[in-house]
Amino acid sequence: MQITEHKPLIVAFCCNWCSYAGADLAGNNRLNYPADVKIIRVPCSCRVNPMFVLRAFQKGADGVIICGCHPGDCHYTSGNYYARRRMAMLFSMLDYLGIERERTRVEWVSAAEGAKFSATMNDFVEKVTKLGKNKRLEDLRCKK
Amino acid sequence: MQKITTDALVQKAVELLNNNTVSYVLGWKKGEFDYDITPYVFKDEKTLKEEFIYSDFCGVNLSKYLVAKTKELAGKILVFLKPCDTYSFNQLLTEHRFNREKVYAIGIPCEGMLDIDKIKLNLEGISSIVETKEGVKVNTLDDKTIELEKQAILLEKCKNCKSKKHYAYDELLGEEGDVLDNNRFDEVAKLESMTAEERFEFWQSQLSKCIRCNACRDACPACTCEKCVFDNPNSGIENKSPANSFEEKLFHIIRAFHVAGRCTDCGECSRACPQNIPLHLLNRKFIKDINEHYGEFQAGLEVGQRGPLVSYTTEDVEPSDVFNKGE
Amino acid sequence: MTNKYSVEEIIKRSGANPLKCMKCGKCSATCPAYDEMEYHPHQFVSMIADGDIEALVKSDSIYRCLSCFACVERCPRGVEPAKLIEALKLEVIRKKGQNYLTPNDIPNMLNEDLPQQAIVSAFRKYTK
Amino acid sequence: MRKCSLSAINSIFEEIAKNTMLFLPVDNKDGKAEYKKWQEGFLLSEKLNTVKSPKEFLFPQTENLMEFKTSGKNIEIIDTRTAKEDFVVFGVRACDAKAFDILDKVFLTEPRDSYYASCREHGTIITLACNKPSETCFCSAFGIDPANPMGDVSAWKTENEMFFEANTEKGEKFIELIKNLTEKTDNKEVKKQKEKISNIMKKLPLANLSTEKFGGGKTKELFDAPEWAELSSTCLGCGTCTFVCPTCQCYDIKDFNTGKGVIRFRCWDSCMYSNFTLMAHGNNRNSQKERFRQRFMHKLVYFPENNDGTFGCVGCGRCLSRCPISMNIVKVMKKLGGKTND
Amino acid sequence: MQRIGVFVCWCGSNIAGTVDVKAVAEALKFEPGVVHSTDYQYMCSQAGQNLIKDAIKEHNLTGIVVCSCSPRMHEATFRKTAQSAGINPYMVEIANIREQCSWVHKDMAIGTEKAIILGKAAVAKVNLNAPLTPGESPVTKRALVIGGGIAGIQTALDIADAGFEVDIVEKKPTIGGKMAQLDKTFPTLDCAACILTPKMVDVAQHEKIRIFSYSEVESVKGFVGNFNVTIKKHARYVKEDLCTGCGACVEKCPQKKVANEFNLNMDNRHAIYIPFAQAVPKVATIDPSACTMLKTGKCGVCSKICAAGAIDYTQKDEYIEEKYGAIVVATGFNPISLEKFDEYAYSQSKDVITSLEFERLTNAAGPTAGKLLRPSDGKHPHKIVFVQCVGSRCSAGAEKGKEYCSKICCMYTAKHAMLVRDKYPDTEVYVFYIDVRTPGKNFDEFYRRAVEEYGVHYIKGMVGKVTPEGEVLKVQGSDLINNKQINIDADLVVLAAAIEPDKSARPLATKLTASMDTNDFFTEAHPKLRPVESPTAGVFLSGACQGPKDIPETVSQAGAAAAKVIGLLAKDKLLGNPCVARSNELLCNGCSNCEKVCPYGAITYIDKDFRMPDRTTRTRRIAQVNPAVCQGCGACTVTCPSGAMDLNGFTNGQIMAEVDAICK
Repeated sequence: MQITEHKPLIVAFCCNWCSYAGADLAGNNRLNYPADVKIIRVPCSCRVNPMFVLRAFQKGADGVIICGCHPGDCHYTSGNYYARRRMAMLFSMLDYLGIERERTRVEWVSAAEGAKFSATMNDFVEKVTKLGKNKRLEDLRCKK
Repeated sequence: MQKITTDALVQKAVELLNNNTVSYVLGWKKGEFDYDITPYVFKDEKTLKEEFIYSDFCGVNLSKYLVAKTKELAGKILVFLKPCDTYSFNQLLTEHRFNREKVYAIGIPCEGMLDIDKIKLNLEGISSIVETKEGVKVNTLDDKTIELEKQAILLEKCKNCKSKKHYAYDELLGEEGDVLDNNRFDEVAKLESMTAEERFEFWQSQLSKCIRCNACRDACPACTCEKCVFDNPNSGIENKSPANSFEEKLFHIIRAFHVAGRCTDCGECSRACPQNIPLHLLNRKFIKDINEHYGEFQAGLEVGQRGPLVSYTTEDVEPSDVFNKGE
Repeated sequence: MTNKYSVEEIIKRSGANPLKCMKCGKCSATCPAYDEMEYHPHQFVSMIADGDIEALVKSDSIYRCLSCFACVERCPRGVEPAKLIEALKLEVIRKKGQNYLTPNDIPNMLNEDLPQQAIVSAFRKYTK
Repeated sequence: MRKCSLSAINSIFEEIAKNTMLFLPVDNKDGKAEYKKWQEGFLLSEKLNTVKSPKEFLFPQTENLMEFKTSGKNIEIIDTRTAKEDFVVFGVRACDAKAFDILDKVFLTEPRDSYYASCREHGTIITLACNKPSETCFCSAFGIDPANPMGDVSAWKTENEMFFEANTEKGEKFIELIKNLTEKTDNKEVKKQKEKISNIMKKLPLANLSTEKFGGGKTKELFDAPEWAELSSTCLGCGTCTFVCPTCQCYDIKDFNTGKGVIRFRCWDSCMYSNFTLMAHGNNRNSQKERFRQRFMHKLVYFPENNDGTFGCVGCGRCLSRCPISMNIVKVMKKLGGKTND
Repeated sequence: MQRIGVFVCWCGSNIAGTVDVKAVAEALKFEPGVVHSTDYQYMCSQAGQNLIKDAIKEHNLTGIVVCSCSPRMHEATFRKTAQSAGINPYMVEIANIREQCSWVHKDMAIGTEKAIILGKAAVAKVNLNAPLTPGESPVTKRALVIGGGIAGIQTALDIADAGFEVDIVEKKPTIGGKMAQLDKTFPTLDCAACILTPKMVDVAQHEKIRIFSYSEVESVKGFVGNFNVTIKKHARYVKEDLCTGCGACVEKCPQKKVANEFNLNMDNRHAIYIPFAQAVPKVATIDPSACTMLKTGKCGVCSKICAAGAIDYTQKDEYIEEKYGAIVVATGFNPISLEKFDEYAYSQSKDVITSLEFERLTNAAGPTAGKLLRPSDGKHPHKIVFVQCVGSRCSAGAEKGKEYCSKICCMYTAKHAMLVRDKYPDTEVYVFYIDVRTPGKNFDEFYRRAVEEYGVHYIKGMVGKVTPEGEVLKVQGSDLINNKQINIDADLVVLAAAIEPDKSARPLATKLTASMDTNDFFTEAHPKLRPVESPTAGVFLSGACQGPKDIPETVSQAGAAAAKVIGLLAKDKLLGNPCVARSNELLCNGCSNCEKVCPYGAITYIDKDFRMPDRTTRTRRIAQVNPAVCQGCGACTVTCPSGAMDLNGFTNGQIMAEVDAICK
């Protein structure tokens, strides 16, 4: 019998000014990370609505990561501070509902941190792969 | 503490109505039985005298009605507020949801409201309920009498009352109480200390009861959106029924998130739920997290407060560190 | 008897943080017992921060601190040197298994100008 | 008529469950009754009735109708219906059984609702007389006798025994199935039990609730009644009453894009909702007063008008106990029914 | 329904090496809305762009998806391409299949699969794109400078010289600020007055500059290009237009015992006063807290003496409303209060003074006419101890003092020490320092001269205690290099007090909705790249209100702020970023939470009448976004529970469509 490892689907929300540029830098430096990571560009990490995170899980994502400028470096001065509170609260709530903690993450990646972006994604994909399929926050209708 | 009587409230209301201080009285109206009390807008002395009631079954928080009623009605409205209702009152004012000028608020004491559901767990077929010192005496249709202790039949929200102190009123009737020590986060802490599997099982079994009647939302004084995202076909997440366990969670997570930092923990959600889902445990989780990570915060303590999710400090905890407890 | 002292333990016990020091020397500028000491308050902090405390442990300087807390009061960085030295002293006394001061030493020290309270407090300080 | 001792009831359940799914009210963790699929060890609840009505068995809250798939610019329509299994619902009260008749009138008249019909065909309803009607019961106002529940099989419980009588062909089959576990009997015991029940019924506080002022043809008198404004003035607009109601049958049809296709499904809707029957121009009932009025006018006037006088309410009392602000059809009937027409 | 064209770029082999571009173009052909899909070697080349333009015309395209390099690279290019072919530039979306696909994945199959998904996401987004047009707003060609110190003066002059009108609001009776109080300036030792006062005269005489002295900003409304400011002009009881500044009234004023704040209360002035000889405007001011006439109604000497008839005891505070296109904050600094620093005996001894007091003591126009005399007894000091970092570099949350380095103290202390040794070679000068920080042109050389040429004793260490004993000040300090405690019997102790933003800055920041850090310094729009702009559009920062600065730095920042203002005022219209938030007024319930998270103060509320479906009219409070101020971060969109706030270009619907496409 052949066992195929579950290929996770990761949605990464990256702020335009730091993390998206950091992802570009990872590309420039050819720092590989799994193709399971798909990036969505948002102006700022504070643009990420909990609705988007849940939507991703509903439609079949196995992990969601939000990347923004380092605290203090937000292009809009304070966006990532709000994002930090919101996501801390949201992820804590998901944890409270018994959803695996490793499926969600917030990471601060600057435009200069291509290496960090790549390393973060490698690590995140690995952790989510280990968890296997997202059973606790899935919408079976989308899994056919 | 001297219990405030219906008569005292009626007398006050009639006085204010007759001297034209107010044109309407938002209060509670007697029902068919002793327990099915309905919020009601009284307009005249006669109805007030005949039908107004303030009893142990007046759990409904009247604050939210002010949003609609102050817009709908032309004159000033007298509203009776129990201590916990005053938090909602302030929070609504903070969010400019009604015009304070149009309201005359009277703070009234509350000794904890009763849950008819809990009474009915003990018996079916009630002919009357009489309040006693220790609780209630219930007479049944088959002519039996059962005595029940108050503590056992309190509404969920009253079991862990946070305050007997009023934070907003124009006038206070009866004695002012104090903020109480309470254990309202114990149940949250208990859940936190479980394993993720256990928590998942717990919430799965609770939320699967949801019939999406929206009673929690519609009773919630923090849910005063002109149009809820779940009712708005353009919002992208509109839905009318929980098609599966995901949608059950989606609704309750988003709702809890939307009221996070604004929820005063008035407990109306759990009281309104026809399926007895302990929804307050979701809101309390947020309140507990906020208290622990961003400093003690009680929504509705005063008008104009800045909520914890619309403020920040540069030293805030990282989302990954919020998890570093339990398990 | 081990003569290894855990600097981490000392720092933890003191509740102070020597890394906050900006080496301004105000502690030593303030210290009324400065001239009695071989190593001075700013050196205490620096030596503990560097983990280089052998010389300090052997030195009598640690018993010269009056615990007047002037250095704590004046330090602009909130380093609290006196607390560090207090913690170190306690560690030394414990490790050596002997008190720096015994009841027998007291009569020789008595001095009319010395308030009794000081003796009691010193006794408490130098004794396990 | 057949009977068995109460101690044998479990073996009857076992026998039914061998062949088909069996649902019956059992006590849940909250101390309330709830219809559940029977498993070994489940006991029939002693409670008067369940929080949710059994209409779900015929008309589920969410029901997939079909699926679409697109490939390129083509749309493929897929019928996702699978063969329904037979099932038995045991312990349905007289009011809820009557509610099935009302649902039948809606779904089984032309155009026939094939989804509903299929559930109806596969289901056998075994009713159980109410030994202890409660203060919230007012089924008698609608001509329902809790001592004489209908359904495919009627059942009565006495102190020690359970009695069964078939009303339909399906019912006969059921009786046949449990033949070996029951014995033939006369209806003396049952008669006694019925008397007991009707004595209680007479004493109920809502025993004299009158429907006189309601029914077909009363639209003109009631539609513009000023009482609607105050009755609805504190209604929250939630859907609790409609969703616990055994006769509310409105639904919405919606599409869900799974990413791999589109599922078209229907789900319960509530006339209390502001987005009920939302149309391109907006809503035809804009205020909570209008929505509130619609619900009760439908049950008390429009429905009987179109269905030979049958009211759309069965007096089960669920809305009385579940409404978060305790507003309900009884209060509406009393307020409007007390009005003199001149 | 959109008509979308998809253009897949090879980027030579950069993309085509790992992604089967033909397969991508083929796969995307069947996505909803796509009517044309093709590939090309270099889409950003002229030929590639022409390919897009032609396709737009040929296929009547309404939306464009370019699968290519990062949008940070060529989004602007392709937007221009689209625009030149007649479709709205915001109908273009880029799928980043180079940096985030071909360059990070090696396997062709995997790369191609991901590229298709990224392409689908972009198509899904474009399907929901709407044409966006940047908003326009007019610009009032006048600037307001708040603060009339060297920062404000320089900014005003630079803006005015470019031909724009400038108003300076100064809360003191004269402009000049701290620099007017200084004696000499480092590192060149020019006299401060000699270089400052000509600039003050320039300001006074500049036809484009108005000075509102003795005035404060009362309120600020509006936004970039269109501020409405109310200025409160305090009553000075002297008609500015009549007063000639002759000073006769000052001489005759019988109330002579008023502490002279200009000399830091080291001497007295009269109740009617001109702060200093070169004051601008040179107009007398009556101090209402000291004037007998104003307090009791008896006196009137100045009125009698004034030949010009300028005295007016009935003057009232005046409010002036003016429109501005830009606002420059130049509110400056003050030394912190040293009352809590008991160890230095500042409150106990008159001979322990701050460095600014020392400036006045050595200033020829100061209370001692420039002679260095002890404040206590007027004797010449022979031993002076300077203490640096008094209240600077303290730990966070300290009861007294500031966490930051005040930056200017090292240099002015070197200057003071040098000046003393120069004028009075018989005086011993000691400087206690923690570090000597001299980054700046000719700064370290200056400090070394103090040590090497003037023989100032620099002691690495800190003063622990100053005890006044008779005529001397016993200074106990540490000398860390020699590892000893030293005691000096000093005649004068000079404390280099930390500096802090002026107290008026905090309320002003609130009025401007400009943000501040925990120390009350104004925050920059970006700490490195936009250091003279505040995050609030149209508000600029000049001088020490943004952080401690010396004069050369202040002047250069003042010039930079002026350049930014000129750049703004030179425009007739402001074109906004169209990707801004918008509020759906039918959904908004006016809860004010979005306003709280907006870093730019772009959201305001109005009461608006709505005709309800039941034909009644209801007034509701609703949010409005000022598109000229909004920068499009989206913080408000998530705060809004009803989804009334959405962000153009990144709408909830667009982002969810991308999520859906990716998760398909």
